[in-house]
Amino acid sequence: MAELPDPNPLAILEALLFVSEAPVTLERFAEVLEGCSKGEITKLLADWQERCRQEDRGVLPIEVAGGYRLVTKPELAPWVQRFRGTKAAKLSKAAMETLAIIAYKQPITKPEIEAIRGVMTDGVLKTLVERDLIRILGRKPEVGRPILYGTSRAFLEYFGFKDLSELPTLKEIEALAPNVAEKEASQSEVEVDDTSNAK
Amino acid sequence: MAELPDPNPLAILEALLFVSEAPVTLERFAEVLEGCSKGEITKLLADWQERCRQEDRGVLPIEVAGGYRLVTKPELAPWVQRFRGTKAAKLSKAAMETLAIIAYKQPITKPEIEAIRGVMTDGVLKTLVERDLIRILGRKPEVGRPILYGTSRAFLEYFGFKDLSELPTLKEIEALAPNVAEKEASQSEVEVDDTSNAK
Amino acid sequence: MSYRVQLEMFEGPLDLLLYLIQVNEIDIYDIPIAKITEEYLGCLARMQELDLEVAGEFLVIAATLIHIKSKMLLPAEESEGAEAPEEDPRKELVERLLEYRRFKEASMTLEHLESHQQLHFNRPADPGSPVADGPLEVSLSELIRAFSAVMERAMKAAVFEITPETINVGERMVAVLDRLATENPLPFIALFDGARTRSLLIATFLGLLELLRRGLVRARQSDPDGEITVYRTMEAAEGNDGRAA
Repeated sequence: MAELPDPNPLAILEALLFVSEAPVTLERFAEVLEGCSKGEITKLLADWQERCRQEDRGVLPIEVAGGYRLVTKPELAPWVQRFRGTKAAKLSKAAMETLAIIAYKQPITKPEIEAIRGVMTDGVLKTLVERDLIRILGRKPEVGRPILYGTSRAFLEYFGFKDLSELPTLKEIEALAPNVAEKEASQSEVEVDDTSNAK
Repeated sequence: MAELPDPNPLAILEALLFVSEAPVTLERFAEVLEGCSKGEITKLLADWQERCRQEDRGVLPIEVAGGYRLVTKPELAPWVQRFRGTKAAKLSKAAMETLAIIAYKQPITKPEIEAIRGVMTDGVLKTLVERDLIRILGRKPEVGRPILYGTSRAFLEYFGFKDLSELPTLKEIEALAPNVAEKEASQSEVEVDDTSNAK
Repeated sequence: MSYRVQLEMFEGPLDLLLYLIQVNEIDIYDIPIAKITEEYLGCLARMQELDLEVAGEFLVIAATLIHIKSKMLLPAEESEGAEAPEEDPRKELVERLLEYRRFKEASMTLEHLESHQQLHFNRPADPGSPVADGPLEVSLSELIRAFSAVMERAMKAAVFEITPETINVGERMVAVLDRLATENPLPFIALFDGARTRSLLIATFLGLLELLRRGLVRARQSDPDGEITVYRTMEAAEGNDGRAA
C-alpha cells in the first residue's frame, strides 16, 4: 500500500478520528501516517480545527485528555438532542432475555423468569409492560399469588406474527442458534485423473 | 430553541449523521430540521456529497438502506485498516450462495434453498441470522409450516444497496427483460455501479 | 495430466458437476452423460479411497446421473401415439444446474460488492448515547439470540429443568387461559374447538395438562360417564382481585 500515491494527510486524519472509539494520541497518528512528524500533525490538526469552525461544518476535532476526538459543535446541541430523542430504542440485554423467556415459557411468573435468568428482573418487567410487549395474564394460585406474564398482541404485531405458533420453535432455534462451529467440507484433497478425457 | 438564530442546515446535517448509528432517512432529517422540505434536504446532501469528494476530506455521506450515512472514503481504507489493526470478516462462499438465493427468491424456506444448492444449509443459516443479514418473515402455510426467510436492512447496508431493487439482476432475467438492468446510476457509489455492469 | 480437486473447493455436488462441465469444456445444454458420470463417480471414489465421509448429497446426484445414463441407453421407444416427442432425460438436471449457476454467479457479484463495501468504515456505535424513547427497534434474530444465550446459561447453571417443549404448547396454554377468562367453566371438549390439525389437538391437550400440573386450571367430572369441565383457578387479569378460587 505504500506504493500508492498518498491521499491528503488531512483526509486521513479525519477518517481516523471518525472511526475511532477513543481519543487518538499524536503518537498513534504518527504511527499510521508514516512520514509525518508529530509536529506536522499538530499543525495539520490546528489548521483543520480552524476550518471546521466555519459555519457550514457540523463537527470539529478537539483536544481532550489523552489526544484528539471529533465532537459535534456545541451550538448544534439542540438539534442533536431533538434527533436523539426520536431515535429508535433498543431493548437492553436484560429486557431482551426476559422478553425471550416470556415468549417461550408463557404463562410464567417473575420468580420463574428469575430462576432461568439467574438474576432479578423487576425493572425490566416494568419496561416491557410499558412498552406493551408483554401483558399480565392473571395470578397463579399459589403462595404469594404471583402475577403470570405472557406476550401481548403488540408483540405479535411487532414481529409480524399472526399468532404465537409462528414464533420459531425451540427445535428451530436450536438449528439457528449460533454456537456450534459451522463448516461442513472436509479438508482432504482428492486427485482426479484427467486421462478419462483422452478416451 | 426555535428562537435562536438557526445554524447552517448543512452543519446540522453533518452533526446528525455524525451521531447516528444507522442510516438516517429524509423523513427524520425533515422532522429535526423544521422548515426544510425533503427536496431541500436532498439538494443539500447532494451538494455536500460533492464537496466531500474534495481530496482533503476523509468522510462522505452515502445513500444506503433507505437513508444516508457517513462513511470513510474508500481510498483511505488502507490507513483505516492499519489504524484499526483488523480486517472485516468476509462471508464464506456457502454463506454468500445461500444469501444470494434468499435475496432473489425471498420469501423462501430452508428446504427450497437446499433444493437449489443441493446441500444442507443449517450452519450457514445460523451464520446469516447471527450476522443479522437475514430475517424470519413468517411461516409458509403448508405441511410443517416451514420458516420463511428474507433479507434484512443490515443486508442492504452490508452490500451498499439503497433498496432491494438495486440487487444486480440475474443474468437470465436480464436477458429476458433488458430494461430491468437499466437503473439510475448510483450517486453515492461509483464502484457499486461498476460491479453490477462488470459481468 | 491430472488436476487436483479439493473437496472444500466445492459447495456441493452441483458445484462439482459444474466444475467438471467447465473444465472439460462441455456444452451444458448437451452434456455427454456417460463421460460426465464416469468423471463424477471417479471423484467420489477418490474421496472414498481417502476414507472421507462422502456426503449423502453427493451420492444423490451420483444416483441421478446413473439414472439418466441408463434412460439414455434405452432404445427410443417406437412412439406409436407419437404426439409429444420423448423428453430429454437430462432436461431436469440441466435446469437445476442452470438455476444453481445463476445463483453462484449472483453470489460472486455479491462477493465483489462486499469487498468494495468493506473499504468503507462506519463510525462505531456510541456506548455513551442515552437510551432513547423513540420507536422500538428489535429484530427477531436478536430475540432468538437472547433466548439461546439465556438457555445455554441456564443449562450450565443446571438450576432449572428445561424440557424441549415446542412453542405450540405454550401458545395453547395461553389460548386456553384466554378462553377461560371469558367463559369459565368450559366443557373439556370445547377447548378443542377450531383445532383442525392433529398437532394442534395434541398441543392443546399437552397445554391443558401443563396448566393442570401448574394448578392454573382444574378439571372436574361429576360422574364417571359425565362431561369433563375445565375451569380457571387463577385470577383473571381484568377482574377485581380476590374474585378467584
